[in-house]
This record gives sequence, structure tokens and C-alpha cells, in this order.
Amino acid sequence: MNTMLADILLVSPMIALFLFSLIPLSIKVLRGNVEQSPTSTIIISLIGLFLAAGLLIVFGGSGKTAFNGQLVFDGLTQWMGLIAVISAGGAMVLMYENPATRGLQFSELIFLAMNSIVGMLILVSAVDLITVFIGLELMSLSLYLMIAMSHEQKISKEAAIKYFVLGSFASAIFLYGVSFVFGSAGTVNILDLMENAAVLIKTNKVFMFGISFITLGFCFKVSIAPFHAWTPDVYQGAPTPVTSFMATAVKTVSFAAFLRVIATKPLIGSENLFLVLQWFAVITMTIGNVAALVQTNLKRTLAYSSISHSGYILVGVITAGISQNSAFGASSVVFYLLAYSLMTFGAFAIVSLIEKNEGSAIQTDDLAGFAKKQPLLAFCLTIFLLSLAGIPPLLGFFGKFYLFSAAVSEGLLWLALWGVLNSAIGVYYYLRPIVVMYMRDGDCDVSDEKHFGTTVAIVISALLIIVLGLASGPLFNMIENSLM
Amino acid sequence: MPETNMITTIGAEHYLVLSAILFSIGMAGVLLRRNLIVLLMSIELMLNAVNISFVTFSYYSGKVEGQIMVFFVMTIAAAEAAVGLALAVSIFKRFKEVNIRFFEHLKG
Amino acid sequence: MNQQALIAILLLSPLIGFFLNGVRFRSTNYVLAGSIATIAVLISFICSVLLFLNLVDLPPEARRITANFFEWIAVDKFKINAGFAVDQISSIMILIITGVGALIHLFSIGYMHHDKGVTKYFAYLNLFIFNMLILVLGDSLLTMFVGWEGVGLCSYLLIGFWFNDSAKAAAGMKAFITNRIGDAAFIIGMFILFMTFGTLNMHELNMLAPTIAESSWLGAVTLGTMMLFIGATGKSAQIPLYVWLPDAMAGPTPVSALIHAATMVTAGIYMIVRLNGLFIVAPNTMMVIAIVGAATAVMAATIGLTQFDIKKVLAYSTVSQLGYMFLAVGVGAFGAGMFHLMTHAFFKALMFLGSGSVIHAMHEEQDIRKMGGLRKYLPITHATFFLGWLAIIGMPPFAGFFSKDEILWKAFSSSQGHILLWAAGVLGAVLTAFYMTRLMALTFWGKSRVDKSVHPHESPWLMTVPLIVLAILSVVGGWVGIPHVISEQIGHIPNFWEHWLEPVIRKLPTVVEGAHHDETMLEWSLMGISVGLAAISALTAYIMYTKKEGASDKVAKAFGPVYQLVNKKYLVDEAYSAGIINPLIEGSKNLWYYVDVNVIDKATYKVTDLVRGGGSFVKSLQTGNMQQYAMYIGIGVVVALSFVLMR
Amino acid sequence: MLSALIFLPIVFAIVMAFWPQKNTVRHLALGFSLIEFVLSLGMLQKFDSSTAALQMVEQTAWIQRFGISYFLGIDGISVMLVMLTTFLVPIIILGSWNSIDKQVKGFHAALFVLQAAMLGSFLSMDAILFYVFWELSLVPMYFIVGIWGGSRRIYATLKFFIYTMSGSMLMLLAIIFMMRLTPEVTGGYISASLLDFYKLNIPFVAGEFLTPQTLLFFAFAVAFAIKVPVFPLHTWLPDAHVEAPTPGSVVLAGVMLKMGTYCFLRWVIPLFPEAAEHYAWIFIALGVIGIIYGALVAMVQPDVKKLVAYSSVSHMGYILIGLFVMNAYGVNGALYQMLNHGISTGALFLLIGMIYERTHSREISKYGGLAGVMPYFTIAFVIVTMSSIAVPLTNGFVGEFLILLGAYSYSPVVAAFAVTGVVLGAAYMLWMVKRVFFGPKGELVKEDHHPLLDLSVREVVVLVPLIIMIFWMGIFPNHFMDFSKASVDYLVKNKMDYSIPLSPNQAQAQEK
Amino acid sequence: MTADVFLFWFLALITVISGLAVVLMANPIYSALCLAMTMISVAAIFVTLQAYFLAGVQIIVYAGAVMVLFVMVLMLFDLKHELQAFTRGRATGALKIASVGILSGLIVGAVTIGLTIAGRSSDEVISAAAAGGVVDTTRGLSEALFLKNIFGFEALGVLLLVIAVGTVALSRSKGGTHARD
Repeated sequence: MNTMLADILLVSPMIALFLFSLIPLSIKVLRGNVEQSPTSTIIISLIGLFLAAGLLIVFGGSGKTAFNGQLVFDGLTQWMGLIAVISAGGAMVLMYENPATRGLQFSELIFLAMNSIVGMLILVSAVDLITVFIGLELMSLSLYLMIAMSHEQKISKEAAIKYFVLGSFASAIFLYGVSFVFGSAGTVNILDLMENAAVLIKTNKVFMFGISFITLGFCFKVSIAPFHAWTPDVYQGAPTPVTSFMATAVKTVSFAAFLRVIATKPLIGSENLFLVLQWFAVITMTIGNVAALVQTNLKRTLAYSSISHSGYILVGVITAGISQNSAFGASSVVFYLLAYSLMTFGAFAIVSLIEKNEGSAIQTDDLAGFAKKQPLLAFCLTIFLLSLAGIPPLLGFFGKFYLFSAAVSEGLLWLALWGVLNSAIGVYYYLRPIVVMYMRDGDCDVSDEKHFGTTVAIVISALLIIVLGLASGPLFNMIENSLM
Repeated sequence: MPETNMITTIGAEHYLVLSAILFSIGMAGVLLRRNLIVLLMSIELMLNAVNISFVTFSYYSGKVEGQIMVFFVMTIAAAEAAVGLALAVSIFKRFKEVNIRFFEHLKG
Repeated sequence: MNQQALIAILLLSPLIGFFLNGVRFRSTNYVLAGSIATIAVLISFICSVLLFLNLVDLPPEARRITANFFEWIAVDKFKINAGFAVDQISSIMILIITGVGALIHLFSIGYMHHDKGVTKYFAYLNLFIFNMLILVLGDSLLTMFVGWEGVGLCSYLLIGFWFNDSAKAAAGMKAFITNRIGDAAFIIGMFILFMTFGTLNMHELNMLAPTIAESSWLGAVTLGTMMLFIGATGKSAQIPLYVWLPDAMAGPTPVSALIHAATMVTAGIYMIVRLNGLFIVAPNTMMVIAIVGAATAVMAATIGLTQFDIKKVLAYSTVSQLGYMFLAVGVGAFGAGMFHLMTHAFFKALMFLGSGSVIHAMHEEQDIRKMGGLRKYLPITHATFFLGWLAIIGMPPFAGFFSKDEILWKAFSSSQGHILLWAAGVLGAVLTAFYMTRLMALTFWGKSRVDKSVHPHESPWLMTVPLIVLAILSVVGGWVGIPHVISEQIGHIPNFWEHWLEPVIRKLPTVVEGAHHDETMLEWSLMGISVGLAAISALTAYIMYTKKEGASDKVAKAFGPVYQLVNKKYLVDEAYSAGIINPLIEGSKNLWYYVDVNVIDKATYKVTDLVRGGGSFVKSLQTGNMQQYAMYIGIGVVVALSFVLMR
Repeated sequence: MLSALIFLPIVFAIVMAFWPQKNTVRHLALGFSLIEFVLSLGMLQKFDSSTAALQMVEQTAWIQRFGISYFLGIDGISVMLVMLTTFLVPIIILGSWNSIDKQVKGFHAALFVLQAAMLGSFLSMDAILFYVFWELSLVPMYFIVGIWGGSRRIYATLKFFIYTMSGSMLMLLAIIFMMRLTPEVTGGYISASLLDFYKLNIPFVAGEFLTPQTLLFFAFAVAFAIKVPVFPLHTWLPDAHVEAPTPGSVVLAGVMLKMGTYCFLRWVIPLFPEAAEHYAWIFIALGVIGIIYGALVAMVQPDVKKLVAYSSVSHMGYILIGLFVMNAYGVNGALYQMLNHGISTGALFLLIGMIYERTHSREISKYGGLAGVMPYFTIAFVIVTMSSIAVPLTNGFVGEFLILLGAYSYSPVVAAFAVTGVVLGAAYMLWMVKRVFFGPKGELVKEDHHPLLDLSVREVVVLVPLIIMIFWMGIFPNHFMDFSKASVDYLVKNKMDYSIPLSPNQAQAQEK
Repeated sequence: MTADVFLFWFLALITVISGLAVVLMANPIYSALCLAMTMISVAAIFVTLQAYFLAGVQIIVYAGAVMVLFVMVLMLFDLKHELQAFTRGRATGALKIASVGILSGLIVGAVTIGLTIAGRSSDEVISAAAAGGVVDTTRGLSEALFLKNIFGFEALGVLLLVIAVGTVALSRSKGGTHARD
């Protein structure tokens, strides 16, 4: 019973989130199915998120396992969970103030979002592949519904169905892999796999098959080319707050789970798989960047940019996979995800602010004159974009720096080379919105809806990007120490 | 092993090959069929293939976890089917179509 | 007075004059401007005289006053002081510069009084004097180069003084750029010498110069001196860089007198004389110098035959005379070169000022075909011009005679000399006599062809006084260097000139061996030939242009195309612009268009197009069809698995 | 001290951004920039020019995990460039008094950030810190060109940014790679300190391209070469210059280009001496090509600003040669020429800006006879022109001469080619002067409806310091060169195993 | 033994054929029925592998619940025409079929190579404790489910709740089938 209690304490963030997710819904039910004020909904859910984050900080990170070794609460869990919770919280603030998500179904939407976060927390802590799968599905299924629930009528439905079909397809592939791993290794617990994974992958084709399938399944979730094709469509079609949710929190936790699998070191045993992943990383970076270059829709540009960032992060994941001490590579991934989440959140948040109604599609050229009307927000967007482009001393630069140093230290110089070349390409499309905002005349402005929360969130993330950029050393040390 | 054994002696590999074939059929369905509902059915096929694989491994390794997984997979497959069909209904209401060729507004 | 302070005052006085006039450059108070400028130069002149006297007091070997004001550039072994030295050579130069300069300043007050930019004009003149003094006093090649470029700058400013006329501004630009070509070579020459000897101090260079002559064309000294000589061809208007000087006549006439006749253009000769210790061990360079000098002397003289612009005639005459000087230094007659430099400064300044007086009188008319018979109206100008004429055509005992004779004799007799060089010299002298007489005849003598509306009048005293002084100098200037053969006859007047320069000039042995008597005879006979021929030539010209109307046209017709060619200055300018300048500009346009716009930028665009093309390709893959996407996933899985399994 | 020098402008920028009064912004900015200049004079006062040691060192750990520290220091190589930066900014602010009329606050804030970034890249002794400043300097410049620039400003600013960024990305990789090598010399820990980089002995194989030192050399060199810009990579410069507002051009030409050449001296040559020596010919050849090419192309430009921009290419060619001949003459000359170019080209751009304010055109063919209308302006322009074409007694001469001397002692052929720049330089500048100032009055000059006023008092105040510097530096170069001589001589003598010594008391401090 | 063998081949044949039919049938209703057939035969295969509980669940969940759902939705759509059952475009179609073919080939190859070739029996590769199956399946299953995998079980509960709320919300959302506005 004691162990049970300890286990429950460990999973308390998820429980707290789940319980808090029920509150607005229950209130709505008790009120006779009448939507209460969204403000109260968002406040309750944010309290829940804070509580979850607090519990995660208090109980997570001890390195303990729970529920027969199905979940582990170590540094990775804690960091990734926090990043996910915080960026998801930000996304929820956006939902609260975006015309496409705010409305009669707001408490349901928030319920789905919160449970999606529960799924995320499961995903970041799961070390059992089947639990991973459950977490993944809990997260994804909520997400499909959230996308489809947009007030926008056609595009978001299309995005949801695309995401759903392809996601299920990838899930099936992933599961098939799990079954092979189970068959060949007798267990699906990553911690148990650790010792003999490297041997198994050399000797057992079935295991290798399984691990490859699992890897590719993750590649889909984190939108690595050629499994990326859903990303631009879904990011564009989904309501912007949900896009922000996907691009930050979902990606973070998917990478967390990916990292856990990779940390079993199968790559050391299979140079080929490792090579394939490297090539995927290169293709992803390139595809993401070159395609973003020719986009006119701002959200789509950001979606492709998100793909290219996945490529960069994959470099870190590979590094973590092949190095003896995976903490360096892993912490560079965590750091990058932190940076990436902040800046991507910020960029989408501003897009969300500009959206006048649920159906509006923001083109890059629509930003003209934004700097005159909203100097502060324009400045923040500039910070986000420059950070995404990797201009020092912003957080994004240090993220890239740590990633590439990790890669170079493991001899993956060519990946780092591709990375920097791609960053140079990326500069172009990151600068273009800035050009339009500052250097063209126009009358772009935020929508008339209230936007206090979003603005605060934007400013906070911009400040964090600057401050954490300057203080990146201690932060990185913290991350690395917690991952040791 | 003698050739005859392949037919007369049923081992794990037989089941696994069956699972692989079923998986491939499902995959082909996802790739080729245009009807959204049939697409979803094909995904169910794939999941069933996975289930066969799990059970096979479970049986041949004597580990019960395999069956637990199948249990989970089934639940999730059902959930997926529910969500998928809900989405299908909602998209049908908008587009009056379930042919996926009509869902190509997002592209480029 | 302290000698260093004297040098400082000598240098600073014109500079201060420049500033005083420069800050109030819009003023039209010509008296004030002129007085400031003239006084500044006069102060310098006084300093020069004092320095000269100081120098005289010193024993011949120690006649060298140096002043190091500060260290200018000091990097590693390369140390250049703002150091100035007054020695036998430079003392003469500063006397000429400040003396003639002062006279020309004085003349300018009268000449420029109606000009709106008079104050600016005097500021420039003073700046020029300052730079010229730096040029001659600088004790290292680099300090000399400072002045060298500085006078070029002033020349540029003064030639383009009436900048509203595009042609005049272009002439200034042409002068500067042409000079720059020479300067570039000069810089290289400095490098060669510095790398060889480790110093640029001219005194030290002369000391360090090897004692054995270099026979190789590629020896350091030969190359270095050759480069310096190319520099000199720019500054001193020799083939092939002489083209700027005739154009430089666009400037005010006193400027032509000061800069383009008396002082600046002689800088090349001065430089070679200063470095005679070095040049003398580079016989190949010497030979080139002599040939170029002789060729220039003849060619410029022929062009001078056909010109009708009074200043152009004088300009070609200057080029020709400078050729003489180069011929002199080329055959090792450094003293003679310097001598001719000085006498030329006197009579050419005189003639330019005289022409200025004429132009002034003729209300800016420069075409000699529209003059004639001006003797009546401009008696003083005519008289002084006449003396100058005698001097330049080398009539004894005028200044030009002695110096020219010395050069011709050296060209014949020195070990570097050659009979052809001598012949060229004589030919030059004959031609000079001809065209100078032609100029005299057309301008002052014969019938007046002056336009009715123009009423020539004699210039004010401000202008005539300098003329008179210079005329006197043109007469007596040569007497300081009377050759031995003559002085022996007329009472052993010592050759002050040679005596003075002896310690700083290295001599070449004369070639003509044998008895002293034979040599004397030879010298006399050569002298006779040249003077006689010149006289005949002058007489011919006189007759042709005053007595026989139309004779000149007939002669011109007789020569036909040759005349046209010469009249058009051998089409050198045209050749330069067709062969060098236009191709350069057109080529540059193409360079810009093809390399920058079409190659580099296009390449950049190609890269971006490639990236964009990649983007479009990826975009085209993104069809929106989810089965397509599923197919990508399938292909990705297949490829990855194949690769993983096929290891 | 040095931190104050770097961060004061950032504080200024923040104050500027929030300054409530619109009409006093310029005064405030001018005051701030003067404070900064005075501060830098104080720094100069403390600077000990007799030693090659690193002075006024400030070092605090920043990112310990990678041995990255906040490490500032100044020595002879950087001191004068720092002074140039602080000297030019007040002049720029005063010079742009009227020409910047929109978003004045933003402009000055950007200018101060730019100043901080430039100073930072001159003073950083840590690779990453340096990189941060190096990249940071792009951003304000990007805005200055992009917001306050001419009609094709967006094209120009993007070109500028992407060119420079592409180069520096490779450099980042090279820095990371070098950091991985440092444990060899530091006793096991990674370091990004330049001083540790200097200690590295990276293997070099002559003739083989794919060896570490060669690759690192080129990674760094290309990044800096783009900034300089070296011949085939120069096309961003004319565009950026033409489109940039006057102050932007001045900063760009005056200081930013120097960042490239400075870094050659600070990074490339001492870090990869063998490679630098072995491949010096490439850069010297490119320098020579740059000189001639820049001059020829400048000659035929129809736009004054573009002409000056190409002249920058030509001048930077000299500097490049001076650096890569790697002897005392060349390097000293190059360092000096950096200052000269900063002052004279800066002044040229200011002058062009002044006339542009009056006529709104930079077409050479539309001018002519300006000298008669604006004599003071003409005087200033001609003086600066003389400095630009290196007439003796102006600053340009000293640098150019020393560079040519250095080039000659490296190879006479190089000097022979480079010296053509002397002629061509005079040709294009004087031809331009002739067409703009002399001759009959041009289309824009004779128009009566906007009488061309001569220089205002403000403009005179802007130009006089520059003109004073032109002559001061030309006549007393030692006053300036003495600051850098010790460091340069030390560098030239010890380039094969270079390491900046720390002055004794600082060495003690570091031991503690 | 022969009965087992025969049973396997028989079930395998049915599974494959009905599976193929799901994909190949032009009419979605037929596809759905074929899918039901597949489900049932898979359940039978589970039985041959002694997973009786799962076989039951399979029948109930899939054939019962899921299939009904599918058929119901199909009825709801009331599709009169199916213009094009399969994707058009030869190149992509061929590419798709090829990739599926290669993939199945790879899987089959890997499985057979991994399990039977190289002189190893499948038992060695499948880390087997005791081949021959689990004795007390349902008990073992429930222990594993409710003790060992309790977390996953609970999470699935949450998942189902979420699905329920979500689908209802979706149908009631703006533009949904049961929208209030």
C-alpha cells in the first residue's frame, strides 16, 4: 500500500490535471449544460496546470519508477513535462482569446486540452512501450478532437481528418514495432531493454525490425521527413491556439519519448539505422527550410519552420543515441525544445492575436504596418523570429549552439554542417515577416477581441528568450545535472 | 528444416507471416482506398495484424503481457474508431463527401 | 639665426600664407590677398638667401644643413623623419622657387585682380610653394614624395582653377591622373631602393650607392632608378606622359609660368640630380633617360612648330626644354642639367609671364594668328620677351646659351653620350630657334592682325617689374657657369656653378681622349655648329613670318599630311583615349555588367533559385492528398528498413 | 571599464526607446554618444601602448559547461578600432540630424545597440562572446538599412543579412570544432577563450585541403571575407550602401567592414598561421583583384554612393593585402588603413548624404558645377577625396604606402599590381569630382526652385573633426600607430605560436 | 496436430481473403462486412493461440461494437455513388503498391530469416520462458491487467472518458451534427 501511495504521489500531476479538467465540465453540466464564463474556465484550468507543474517539480525528477516500472520520474520527465505544461498553458491562454476556439464549447475544449496534457505527462514519464502508446493516443485523440472542434468550418475538419488518418496509420506502424520488440526481447520496458538492446539489434533481425518501426513511428509524431507531410496541412488548418499547442507541447513530449527510446542505445549497435536517421535529419532540415522559403501563409511558414527545427532536434537525439554519455546530447535536446517552445509559442501567439475571425488566414504580407500599430508586439515577434533564426544572444542561438556542439563532440560534423547551412537558408524566411512588419506600410493590427492574457504571455516569453539566452549556461548545467 | 515442415508444422513464423500479410493489406487499403470509412477499416485491419503478432509472441514466449497489450490495443482501436467516425461524420456534414480526394484544400 | 628655425620659417611661411588666404577664400580683395601671398613667399625667399649664405660659409664638403622636425612614419625598419636638408642642390632650387615664385606672385596681383577667386588663387599658389619647398628640401625620397604629390595636387587645383569650364577641369584631372601613373612607379622605385639599401634618405642613398656600375637591366639600382625616372616622366612631362602639360595651359598664365615652366615640372630633373650617385651606377637607366630626353626634346619642338596658341607653343617648348635637361642628366651632366633647369626657369618664366602680359593686353586672346605687331603697344613686354627669346634660342651670352651648350657638349663627350644624342640636341635647338622666332614674329613683329575691338595696352608695373627682373636674370643667369673653354678666353672667370655643385655630383669620365687642345677645339667647333644652325634657323623663321607673307602656308602645304600630323600633336592624345582610356571605361562597364551583375549576382541568384526551386519541389509534393502523405510514410519506412536490413 | 564601454550604449538604447519626448531625442542621443566617446578617451588614457599584453581584462565565467566566459580585453590591435567606433557615432548622430525623420527613437536605439555590438566584437576575447556580438551587430544594421533606407532597401538589407549570416554560420561551426580541441591545451576542460585557442596547435598539411587547419582557416576566413568584403563576395556591399541611409552607410563603411579585417588579424592569422601563410596568396590575389576591380567598376558607376561603395571594395583590397603579407609594414599599414578608411569613407558618405538631403538625387550626371554654388561643401569634399586617394599628408597615404611596402617585401609583383590602384583610385575619384563639382552647372544645380545652400553650421561641426583627423593622422601617424605598434610587432614576430601575453598584474589576477 | 495445422491454414486463408476483400470491395458496406469476417477469423486465430479471453473480447468489441459503428455511419452517409474506389494516377498507384509489396516482403523476410533460418528455432529467438502457452490465461491476464498494468488500465479509462466527452462535444460544436446554433 505504501508503494501504491508513493506511486500515486508520483503521478499526482496527472491526477491533478485530470481532476481539474473535470471541474469546468462538471460546472457546465450542473448549470444545465449552459456554458459558464470562459474566464472562470481558464482560471480553473490554469490553476490546475500550475498545480500540476508544482507537483511535477516536487515529486518528479527523483529518478523513481512507479507502477511496476512503467513510469519513471527523472530529470527528463521533469523538464519535458514542465516545458509541455507551460507551453500548453500558454496555448490555452491563446484558446481563451482566439475567436476560433472560444465559444460555447470552451469548457469541453479545455477539458480535452487538459487531458491531452495528461497524455503528455504519461508520454514523458512512460518507459513501458505500451504505456507510451497509451499516452500517445490519449494525447493525440484529444488533439484530433480539439482541431475538429474549431469554429472554422472546413479547413480545420480537413486538418483533423488528415491528422487522424495519418496518425492512426503511424500508430499502427509503431504498434507493430512494439509487438516485434516484445516478441524478440520479451519485454517492452525500455529500462529492461537497456542492457541487451545493443546486442539484440545486432543479432536479432526481428528486434531490429521492431525498433526501426518504433523509431519511424516517433519520426511521424515529431514530423521528421518523409513522415512530415501532415505537419504543414494540420498546422495551417488547425485553429492557431491548437497549432501552438501542437507545435510546442506535443512536439516536446514526442521528442521526450523518442529520446527515451533512443537512449536504449540501439543506435550504437546498428550503424545503419543511425545513418538512416542522420539522413532523415538532413532531409528534414532541408525540406523544412526550403519549403518554408516559398510559403506565403504565415502559419504554414511557421509549420515548415517547425519541421526544420525537428530536423535540428533530431541531430541532438541522434547524438544522445550514439554517445556513451547521453546526458549531453539529451540535455541539448531538452534545452533546444525549451527554446523552440518559447519562440514558436510566441510566434503563433502573435498570429493568433492578428486573426480577426475564425476563418482568417494570415499571409506574411498581411503583417505590413504591424510595427507602427503595435510596436511592442512587433518587437516581440522580431525577437521570436530572430531567435528561431538563431541570432545570438537569443535563446534560439544557444539552443543551436548546444545541439551542434553535442553533434560535433560526437563526430557528427557533417550533420552540424548541414544544420548551419540550413540555418542560413532559414534566415531568409524568418526575416521576411520582420521586413514586412517594419519596412512596408500597411494597417495590420490585432483583432478587437480582448488580448490581455495573450499579450502577457507573449511578453513573458520574449523576456524569457532574452534572459534565458544570456543565462543559458546555468540553465544548461541544471538540465544536464538533472539528466545525469 | 525440411520443406514439408513449413506446411505441416505450424510455428510462430506462420502466424507472424499471416500478421505481416494482414498488415500489408491494411496498409494497401490506407494507401489506395478513397472512401474515408474504408480507410478507417483498413487501419483497423492493420491493428488486427498487430494483435495477431502480439498474441503469437505472447503464446510462443509464454508471457501474458502480450495479451495485455492486445487488450489495450483493442480498446484504443475502438476509441480510434469512435473518434475517426465522429470526425468522418462531422466532415461529411461540411463537405457532403467522404471521398478523401475532396479533402485537399490544405496543400502546398 | 638658428638654421633649423630658418628652414621651419622657410617652409611655414607660405603655409601660413595659404591659411590666411584660405580661410577668407571668398574675398575679392586682390591687394590684400596678393600682399599676404607675396610677402609669405618673400619671407621664404629671404630665408632661402640666408640659408644659402649659411651654406656658403661652410666648407664645401660639409655644406649640408639638416632639420629633423619629427618622426613621421616609423614602422619596423622603415623610419622616415619629417626631415629637410639644404645642400648645394636644394639651396639653388629654393632660391629659384622662392625667387621666381615671389616674382610670379607679384605678377599675379596684376594679372588676377579682376578675378573673383583671386584670394583662392593666391592660397593655392602659396600652397604650391609650400609643397614645392617640401619637395626640394625633403631629405628622403618619401618626404620628397610628399611634396611631389602636393605640387601635383596644387597643379590640379590651379589648372582647374576656372572650373566652370569643363575642359579646364578635365585638364586638371588629366594632369593629376597622368602624374599619378608616374607616382605609382615612383612608389615602386622607392620600395626597390628601400629594400636594397634599407633607407630612403637621399644623402645616405648616394653614399650607399655601389661604386661599380650595374650592367644588368634587372639590377636593383637600375630598376629602382628606372622606376623613379618613370615617376619623373610624369612630373616633368616626358614621353610618354607629357600629354598633360600642354593641356595644363588651361590654368591662369602665371600658374603656367610658375608651375608648368619654372618649378614643378623640373622636379624630375631635380630628383635625378639629387640621386646622381645612384643614377650614375645605372648606365642603362641613364641611357634610357638620355634617349627619352632627346626624343622628347625633338618631338615637342616639332609640335611647337605648328601651334598657334601662344601658351601651347610655350608649353611644347617647355616639354622640349625639359627633354634637354633629361638629355643632360642622362648623359651624366647633372650639373649641366641643373644649370639648364635654372636658366630655363628664368627665361621660361619670363616668357610665360610675357605671354600672360600679352594675353592680358589682348583680353584673353591666345591665338597668335590674331596678334602681330604688338611691339608698339607692349614695349616692355616685347623687350623682355625679346631677351627671353635670345636666351632660349641659345644665343651667347644669354643664359640659355651656356646651359644648352654645356648639355650638347656633354651629350657629345660624356661616356654616356653619343653623337646621335648630340645631333638630336642640335636639331632640337634648331627647331626651338625656329618656332620661338615664329612666335616672336607672329606676336610682336610684322603687321598687326589684332581684332578691331581689342585695344592692347601695356600691363601695369606690378606685372612689368617681374618681367624686367626675370629678363635680367635671363641675360646674366648663365654667367655663373661659363664653360672653361670660354672662360679661358675671356679672363678665367671661375665656373661658379661647377665649383658649387662639385661635392655633391659624381662625374663620369669624358670619352673623348687626347690632347687638351683637341678637346677645346672640338668644343668650340660644336658650339659653333649649334649656335650657327640655331641662328640660321631663327633667321629663316624671321623671314618666313615677317617678310614673306604666306610662305609658312606654302611650307605647311608642302609637308602635307606630315604637317597635319604634327599640328594634331602626333595624335597622341587621341591614341591614348582610343587605346587606353576608352577601352578602360568601356571595359569597366562591361566588367561591372558581366562580372558583378551577370556572374556574381547571377550566381547568387542561381543559388537562391536552386533553394527556391527545392522549395517549389517540396511544395509540389505537398499535394494535400492524405494518401500521398501516407505513401511518403510508406516509402520512408520501406527505404529505411531496406537500408537497415541490407547492411 | 570595457564592460561599461559596451553596455553603456545598450543602456542608452533602452533609455532612448522609452524616452517620452520626441523633440529632444536627438539631443539626448548626441549627449549619450559623447559620454561614450569621453569614456573611451578615458580608456585610451589608461591604455599602455608600450606592451603587447592584453589589458583591462575582465573575465567571468559565463557558460562554464563549455568554458565560455565573459572575457573582455583590449590590446593594440583593437584599441584604435574602439576609438574609431566611439568617435564616429556622435558624428553620425549629428550628421543624421535631419535626414532621419521617421521613428527617430528607434533609429537611435538601433544605432546604440549597433555600437555596443561592434565594440563587443572588438573587445571580446572569447569565441562565443565574440560570435554573439558579431551576429548581434547584424540586427540593428538590418533595421537601419531596412527601415530608413532607400527604395530597394528590402532587397539590399536582406542581401546584406543573408550574405553575412551564411558566412558566420560556418564560423560558428568552426568555433565549436575548435572548442572541442581545447582540452589538449587546457588540461582537460573545454574552453572558448581566445587565449586558449591561440595555444592550440592544429595539424596542418600543406597542399591537402581536407585537413583540420585548412578547413578551419577557410571557415573563418570566408566568414570574415564576406564582411570585408573580398572580391567575389562583395556584391552585397554596393547594394547595402546605396540603399542605406547616410548614417547606415557611415557605420557600415566606417566600422562594420573593419570588423572583418580586424578579425582576420585577431583570429585567422594567429590561429591558423601555417594555413594563413600557405594560402595567403589566395587572399592577396583576391585583394589585388579587389583593388583593381573595385576601382574600375567604381569608375563607371552612375551613382555617387555606389561609386564610393566600390571604392570601399578597392580600399579593403589594400587592407587585405596588408594583412596577408604578414610583415610589420603590411600589418601596421593595414591596421592604420582601417582607421583611415573609416574616417575618409565615412566622411564621404556623410558628404554625399548632405547633398542628397538637398537634391534627393545621387546621379552623377545630374550634377555639375556644384563648386560654384557650394564652395565650402566642395572644399570639404575635395579634402576628403584627397584622403581617399591617398595624397601625402592625408591619412590615406600612410596606410596605403605601408601596405604597398609590405606587399613589395612580400612580392614585388603584388606591389606592382596593387599600385595600379593608386592611379585608378585617383582616376575614378577625380573624374567623379570633376563631373559633380566642376564644369557647367548640371540639371540639379541650376534649378532655381531649391537654392542649394552651402554647409550649415551643424554640417560644418560634423565635418571638421573628420577633416582634422584626416590631417592629424596623415601628418602625425605615430600618435596613432604607437598604440598598436607593440601588439602588431609582437604578432608579426610570433605569429607561428602566437599568444597574447597578459600583463603581470592581470596574470596574477587570473591565477587567483 | 493435423487438425491444428488445418485450422491454421483455413483461418489464415479466410483472414487473408476477407482482409483483401475489405480493401478490394468497391462498396463500403461489403468492405465492412468483410472486415467483420476478418475480425471473427482473427478471433478464431486467437483461440488457436489459446488466448480465449482475447478472442471473446475481440468478438465483442470489434465485431460487436466497432463494426456496428462502422455500418451505422455508412448508413448515415447514405452514399449513392462511389465514383472512384481507388486512387487514380498510375505512377503513384504503382509506387504505392510497390512500396506495400516491398514492405510486406521485408517483414516476411525478416520474420522468416529472423526466426527460422540460420539453424535456430523460433524458440531461441523469441525469448521464451516456456513454449506452449500460458496455463491459466484469464487469471494471469487479470492479474497482469489489474496489478501490473493498473496504470495503463486507468489511463485507458481516462482515454475513453475523453473520447466520449470529445465526440459529443464535437457533434455539438459549431457546425456539428447536433449544434445548438
